[in-house]
Amino acid sequence: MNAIVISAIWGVVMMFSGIFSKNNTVIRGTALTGLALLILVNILEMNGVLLFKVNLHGMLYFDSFNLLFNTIAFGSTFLYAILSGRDMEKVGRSVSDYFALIFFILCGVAISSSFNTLLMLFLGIEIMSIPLYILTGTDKRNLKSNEASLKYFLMGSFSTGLMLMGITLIYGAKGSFNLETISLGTGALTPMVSAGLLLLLFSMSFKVSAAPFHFWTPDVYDGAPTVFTSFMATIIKSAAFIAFLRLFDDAFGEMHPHWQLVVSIVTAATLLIGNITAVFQQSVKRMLAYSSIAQAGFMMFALVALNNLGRQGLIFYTAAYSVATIGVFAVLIKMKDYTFEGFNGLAKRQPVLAATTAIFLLSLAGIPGTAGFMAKFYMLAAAVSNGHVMWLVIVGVLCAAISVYYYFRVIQAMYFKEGDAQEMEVSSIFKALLVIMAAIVVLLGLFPQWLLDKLNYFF
Amino acid sequence: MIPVLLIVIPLLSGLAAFFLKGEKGVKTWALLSTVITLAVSLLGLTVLNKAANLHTEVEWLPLLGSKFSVGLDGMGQVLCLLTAVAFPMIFVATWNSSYKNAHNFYAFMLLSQAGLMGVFLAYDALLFYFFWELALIPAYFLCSQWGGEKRIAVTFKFFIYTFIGSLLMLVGIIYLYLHTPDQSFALESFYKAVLTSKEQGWIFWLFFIAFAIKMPVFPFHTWQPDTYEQSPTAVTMVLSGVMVKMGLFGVLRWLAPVLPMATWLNGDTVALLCVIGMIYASLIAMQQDDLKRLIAYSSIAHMGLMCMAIFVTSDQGLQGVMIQMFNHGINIIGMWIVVELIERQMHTRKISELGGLAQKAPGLAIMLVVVALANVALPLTNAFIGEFLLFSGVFNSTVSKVGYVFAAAGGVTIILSAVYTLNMIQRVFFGNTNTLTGAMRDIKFNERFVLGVLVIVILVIGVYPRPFLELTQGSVDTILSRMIIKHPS
Amino acid sequence: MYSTLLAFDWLFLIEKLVLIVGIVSISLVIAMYETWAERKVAAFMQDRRGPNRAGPMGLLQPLADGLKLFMKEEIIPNTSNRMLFILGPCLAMLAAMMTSAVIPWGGKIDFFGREVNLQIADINIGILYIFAVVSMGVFGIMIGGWASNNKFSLMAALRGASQAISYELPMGLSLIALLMLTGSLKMSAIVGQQLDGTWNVVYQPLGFLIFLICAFAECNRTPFDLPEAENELNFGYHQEYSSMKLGFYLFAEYINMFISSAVMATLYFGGYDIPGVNDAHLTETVGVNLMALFQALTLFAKIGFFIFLFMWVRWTIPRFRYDQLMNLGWKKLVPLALANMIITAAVVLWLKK
Amino acid sequence: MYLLQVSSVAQNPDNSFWYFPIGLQLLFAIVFVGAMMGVTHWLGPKRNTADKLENFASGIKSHGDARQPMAIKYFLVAILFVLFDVEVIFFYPYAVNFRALDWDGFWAVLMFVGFFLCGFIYIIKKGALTWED
Amino acid sequence: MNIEYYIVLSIALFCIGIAGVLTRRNAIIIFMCIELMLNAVNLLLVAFSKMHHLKGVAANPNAGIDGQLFVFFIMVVAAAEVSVGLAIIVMMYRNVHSVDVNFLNRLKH
Repeated sequence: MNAIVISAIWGVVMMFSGIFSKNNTVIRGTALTGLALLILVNILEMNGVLLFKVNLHGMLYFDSFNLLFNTIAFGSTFLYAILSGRDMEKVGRSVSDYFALIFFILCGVAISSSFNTLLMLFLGIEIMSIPLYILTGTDKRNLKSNEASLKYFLMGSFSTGLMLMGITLIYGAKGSFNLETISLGTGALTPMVSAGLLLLLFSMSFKVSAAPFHFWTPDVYDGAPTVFTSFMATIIKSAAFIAFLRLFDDAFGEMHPHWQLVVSIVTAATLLIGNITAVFQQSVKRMLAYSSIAQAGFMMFALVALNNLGRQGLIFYTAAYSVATIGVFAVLIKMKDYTFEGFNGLAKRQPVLAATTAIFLLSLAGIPGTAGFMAKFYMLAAAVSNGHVMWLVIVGVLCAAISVYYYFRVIQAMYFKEGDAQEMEVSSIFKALLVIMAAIVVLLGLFPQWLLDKLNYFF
Repeated sequence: MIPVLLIVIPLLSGLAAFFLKGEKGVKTWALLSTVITLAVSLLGLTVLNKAANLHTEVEWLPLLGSKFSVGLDGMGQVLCLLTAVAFPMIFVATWNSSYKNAHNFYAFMLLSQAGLMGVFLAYDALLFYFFWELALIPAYFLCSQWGGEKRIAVTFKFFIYTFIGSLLMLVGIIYLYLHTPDQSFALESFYKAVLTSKEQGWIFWLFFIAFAIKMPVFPFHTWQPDTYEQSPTAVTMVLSGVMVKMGLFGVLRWLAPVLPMATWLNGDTVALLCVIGMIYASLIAMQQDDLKRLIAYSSIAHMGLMCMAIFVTSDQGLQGVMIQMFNHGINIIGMWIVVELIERQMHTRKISELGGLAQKAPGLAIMLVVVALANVALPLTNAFIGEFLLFSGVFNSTVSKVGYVFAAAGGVTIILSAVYTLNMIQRVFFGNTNTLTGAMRDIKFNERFVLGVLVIVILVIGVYPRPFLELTQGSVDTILSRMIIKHPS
Repeated sequence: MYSTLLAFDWLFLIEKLVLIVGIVSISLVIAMYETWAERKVAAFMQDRRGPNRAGPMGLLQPLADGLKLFMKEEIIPNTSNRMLFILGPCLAMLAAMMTSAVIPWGGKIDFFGREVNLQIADINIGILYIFAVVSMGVFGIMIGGWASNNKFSLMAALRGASQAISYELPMGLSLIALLMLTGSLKMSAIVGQQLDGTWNVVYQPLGFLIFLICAFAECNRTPFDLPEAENELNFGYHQEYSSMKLGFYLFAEYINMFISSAVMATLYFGGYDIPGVNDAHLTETVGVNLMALFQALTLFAKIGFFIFLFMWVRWTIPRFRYDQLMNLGWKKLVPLALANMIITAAVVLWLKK
Repeated sequence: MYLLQVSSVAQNPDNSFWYFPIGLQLLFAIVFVGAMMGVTHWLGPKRNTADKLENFASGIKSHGDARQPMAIKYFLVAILFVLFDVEVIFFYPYAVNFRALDWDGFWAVLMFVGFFLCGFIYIIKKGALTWED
Repeated sequence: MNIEYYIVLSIALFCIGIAGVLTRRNAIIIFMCIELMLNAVNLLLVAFSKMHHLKGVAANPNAGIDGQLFVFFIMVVAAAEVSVGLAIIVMMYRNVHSVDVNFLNRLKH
C-alpha cells in the first residue's frame, strides 16, 4: 500500500516538477529521489511498517511475494533511471512528464502485483498500459514511433476488451470479483467459466506478449523510443507476468488440470516463435524484442507448473531478466546503428561496454555463472517437478539453445568482427554503473542465496 | 584444500591476466600459474595425499540442496594431473607463437583450465554443470577470436552443439535432483535417487547426448573436425587433449553409476554407435590431406573406443579407460605440438605439400615418431597398456553378449589407425624435400623440451603403469560396485 | 414482462401520447414566437418597432417565416457528405425535441377519476437525462458543420462543439451542489421539495449563476454566440444549409432556449410552485385541475422571464472573444463550481450535526 | 371504469417501464422530423446549377478541401472534456449519498477533488487552455 | 427478463465489436468497435449485477452491487483510453494524413 500511494503522489510531483523547473538535472534528481523513496517505503512495508491506514475491503492483498516483486521492480526502475534517464532528453522536451508517466506505471505495477479482486487486476493493468501507449508515441515526429503507439494502443485496448468480457463472464458465473470466492468450488468447468477463463488467458497472453498474441510486440518494441522499449520489455512485462501468475494461481488454481494443456501449448508456441524469429532479425533492437517474447515463454513455465518452485523462479527470473535487459538496452541506446553490424568491433573502442554487454547477453542466454542461468534453472525445475510437461521442458531447452545463436551474434560482432565502431559519448559514471549491474548479474548467478533467502522467507 | 587450490589458482590468475599488459609478461604469468597448479596437483598426488586434504565442502545454496563440494578421487587425480600437465606443456610449446591481445588469450586459457579442473573435481551436480559451462565459454571465445578464417561459424556450431547437450543434461540433473530422497545435488544423493527403469531410460539419453557431443560419439561428432581445424593449435590441444575427456569423465562419474539400469540396457546401442563412429572416423582419416583434420578424426576413433569400453564394461575395461584418458591426452597433445611446429614454419598443414622433413628436422621427426607410435598403441608406449586393457575388457564383457564383435571392430580401427598414422609419417617426414620444406629448421629448445617430456611420460607409463593402475583402482571399484549392485540379478 | 398485449395499459399509452403531442407542440409554438419576441425585444431595446406587417403587431410573422423556409429550394453542396448533411439538422432538432420529456409542467390533473401527471416521464435520473440529450445536440452541430465541407462551417462547428462541451463541465459541477441539497435526481422530487419550502436559488445563488451562464453558452446565445459570429464566420456552422434544414437549426436553438429556461425555473425557482401561496391549501379550495392550470401558468411565467432574460442579454452585452470565452469556462467557472460544491457539502454536513 | 383506474405501471416509480414514454416521444420526434424533411423536400423548387452547388465562401474562390487538420486546440479541449467530465460523473453518486457517507466520504471526495485540481492546474500550467498563441 | 437475453445481446454486440476490430481498416472505426466491446461488457455486467442482486438480496442488501461499481471503473478507464487513443490517432493523422491501418507497415521488414 505504501508504494501505491507514494508512487501516485510522486507521479503528480513529477508532473509539476516540469512546470517549476526547466532544469532536466533537477527533474531527474527528483525522479531518482522518488524511486529511492519508493524502494524505501516498500522495504518498510516488508518489515511491517504501514504508512497509510486504509481500509482496503479486501481489494488488495499484500504479502511478501508481491512486496518483494515490487522491490525488484522499483529497484530495476531505479537502475534504469540512472542508466538511461539522461537519454530520455533526446526523445522529447517533456522529461518530467515521462517520469510522471513512469511513476504512474509503477503505481499500476504495484496494484497489479497485489490485486485481490478482478477489479484491481483490471485497474492495475490499465494503469500500466495507458501511460505506456503514450510513452511509445513520445517521439512525435517519428513515424515509426507513431505507428508503434497506434498499434500498441489498438491491440492493447482490444485485449482489454477481451479481458473485461472474461471478467464479466467469471462474475456472472461466480457472483464475485474476489479471487478467493472465484477459486471456491469444485473446480468444475461450466461453459461460462471456461469461456471467461479462456478470454482472460488470451488477454493476459496479449499483455505478456505470449504467442499467438505476440504479433504486436516486435513492431511496438521496435518503433518505440529505445529508452522506453527498455522499460516496457522489462518492468512492465514482469509485472504483467506476476499478475498473470497470481490470477491463474489464486483464482483458477483449482482448475489447473483443465487449463494446463492450453497454457503449455501457448508456452511452447511462444518459445518457438520468439526464438526462431529472433534468429532472422537484422536489427539488434528487433532481435531483443523477439528475445523478450522468447523470455516470456520461459516465464510462462511458472504458470504451467504452478508450484512453489515456479513462483520463486518467476521472481528470480524477473530480477535476472530485468537487470540484464536494462543493461543491454542502455548500451543499445548509445548506439546510432541498431543493426548487428553496428556492434562490429565494439570491443576495441569500448572494452567496458562490450564486456558488460557480453555478460548481460550471457545472462539472457542462461549461461551458468550469471543470474539468467539460475532463473532458467528454476523454471526448468518447476516444470520438471510438475511432472506432466516434460515435452515442454525439452522444447524449452532446445529453444534456449537457439537463443544462444542470436545473443552470441552480438558478442561475435563485438569481439570477433572488425569494424569501425560508432563514436559514442559514454561517461565514466555510465560505465561504472554498467559494471555494477554486470556485477549484480554475476553475483546473482553465483550466489543467488541472497535473493533465495528472501524468497524462501514466505514460501 | 587441494581441490580448491586447483580451481582457484587458474581462476584468479586468469581473471588477473585480463588486466596484464605486455605479451611476454602475460606468457610468463600464465606459465607460472600453470606450473604452480601442476605442483599443487603433484603434491596432492604424493605428499599431501590424505583424505582431509582431498575433499572440501562449503555451503553454497542450502535452499536448493547444493553445496560447493569438490574432491579428488583416483579418477579425478588422473584427469586433474592431465589438465595440470597439459597446460604448461601447451604454453611452453607455443611460447614462440604470438597472439593478438595476448593477455585475453592467456586469460581465457587459464579460465578454461579452471573450468576443466572444476568439472573433474565437482561432487555436486549443479557445481558440475557450472564448471562444465565455465570450461566451454572460454573455449568458445578462444576459438572464435584466434582461430582460422571460418572460425566464427565453425566455433559457433561447436558451441551450439555443446550447449544443447549441456542443457539436456541440465534437464536430467534437475529431474534427478527432484527425485533424490533429500532434494540435494550431491553425488551421493544422486546415487540414491529412486527411478523407474523408464525414467532412467530417457534421463540416460539426456545425459548421454551431452557427453556424446563432448566426446564426440558418432552422430554428434560433426562439429569436431571443423573446430579442431579452425582453432588455434594451442586451443585445439586443450580441446582434444583435455576437454573431450569431460565427456568420458561425465559418463564415468555421473551417468553409469547413477543410472546403472539404463546404462546396462543401452550399453549395446551406445557401443554400436561407437563402433560405427570409430570405423567411419578411421576411414575418413585415411582420406585426409590436412594434418589437423587427420588427427581430429583419429581422435574420434580413439574416443569411440574408450566410450565403448565404458558401456560394455568390466573391471579391466574401466581400468583401461582411466589410464587411456590420460594417455590419449598426452599423445594427442604431442601430435598437435608437432603439427603446430610444422605449421608455424611451413604455413601449411597439407600433407601433400610436405615431405622430407626428417632430413631437415630430425629432432622433430624422432619425437613425432614416438608420439605417433604411441598413438597407434605400439607396445612399450603408454597407449598400449590402455588399449590392451580396453580390448580385453570389451572382449570379456559380461554386459554385452556381443562384446567380442565390438572388440573385433575396435581391432580393425587400430589397424586402420596404424595405416593412416604411418602413412602420414611417411609422407610428411620421409621422401624428398620440396621447395617449401627445404626451408625447414629444426625445433628450438623449448619445443624440444616439451616433446621430450611427453616422450618420457609416454615411455614411462608404457613400461611401468602400475602407479596409475593403483591410483585408479579405487574409483573403478566404486563405479563398478554402483553398477553391479544395481544390476538386476 | 407482459405476456400479452391485451394486458397492456392502453389508456396509459393514450395519456402519454396526448401529453407528448401537447408539450412538443407547445414548445414548437413557443419557439416560433420566440423569434418574433426576439425581434420585438431587439426593436424595443434599439427603439424601433420590429415586425409589424404580418398580422396585428406582426404576430403572424413567424408563420410567414416558417412557410418561407418550407418553400425554399433545398441545396446540398456537391462536395458535401450527403447523408450526414441531412442527418445534422435532424439530430439537432431531435435532441431539442427530446429534452422536454422529464420536466414537470404542473401538478396532477384529475381526468374523470384518472390521475394524470403533467410530466411525460418521471424517471429517477431526470437531470442526467437532460444532460445526455443536450449533449446530443453537439452532434447535430458537429455533423452539420463537418458534412458541409466548408471551412467556415467546420470552424464554426468546432467552436460550437468545444464551447458546448467546455461549459458542460461547470454546469454539471454546479448541479452537483444542487443535488446535495435535494438528494435526488428526479425532477418531480426536486420540484416537490421546493413546493412548500424555499426555492433552491436561495441556497444556491452561486450555483444558479454558474448554471445560467452555462445555459447561455450551451444555447450558443450571445454573449457566447461564437459559432455564428457573422463577422468572422459568415453564417456559422449552418451556412451551407437552406430551406427547412436551416429552419431546424434555428428552431432547435430556440427550443433549447425554451427548455433551458424551463430547467432553470424547475431546478432553481421552484418549478410550477406558485410563490407566496400554500399549494396544498390552495388545491383544496380550487380543485386539482384548476390548480394544475395555475401551476402550469406560473411555470410558463417563469419561463417567459428567463426567455426575456436571454434576449435582454443578447441585445445588451457584446460578444466574447473566443479565448475569453474559453478562459471564463475553464479557468473561472470550473474552479468556482468546484468550490461551490465543496462548500455546500461541508455546510450541509456541518449543519446536520 | 376499470380501464380508467390508475395502472399499476404508472404507480411504480422505479419500474423501467417509465422509460417507455421517452421512447414514445423519440418515436414521435423522429416521425415529426422526418415528415418535415419530406415536406420541405416536396415543396421546395429544384433548380440546381453548378454554381449553386458549390461551397459558399462569401464569393471568394474556395481553396481545396475543408477536411484538413484543424487547430489542435479544439481537439485538446475535447479530450480534456472527456477526462474531466468522467471525473465529474463520479461526483453524482456521491452527491446523492453524501449524507449517508458523512465526513468520511467528505474527506475522500476532498482527496478526489484534490487530484482533480492537480490535473486541472497541470493542464493550465502546461498551457493546454491557452488560446492566445 | 431472463438473463439469457442480456447474455445473448451482449455477446452479439461483443462479437460485432471483435469482428469490426479484425476486419476494418480505419483506425477510428476499429477504435469505435473496441468501445462497442467495452459497452457490451458494461451491459452484461449490469445485467449480472442485477441478477446476483435479486438472488442474494435477502441475505445481503448490497448483493451484486460490485458489478455496477465495476462498470463505473470501466467507464473511467474507457474515457482515459479514449483520450489517449484519440490523441494518438490525431498525431498519426497529422503525420501521415490517413488513419488507415494498412499504411502502418513501416515497421515490417
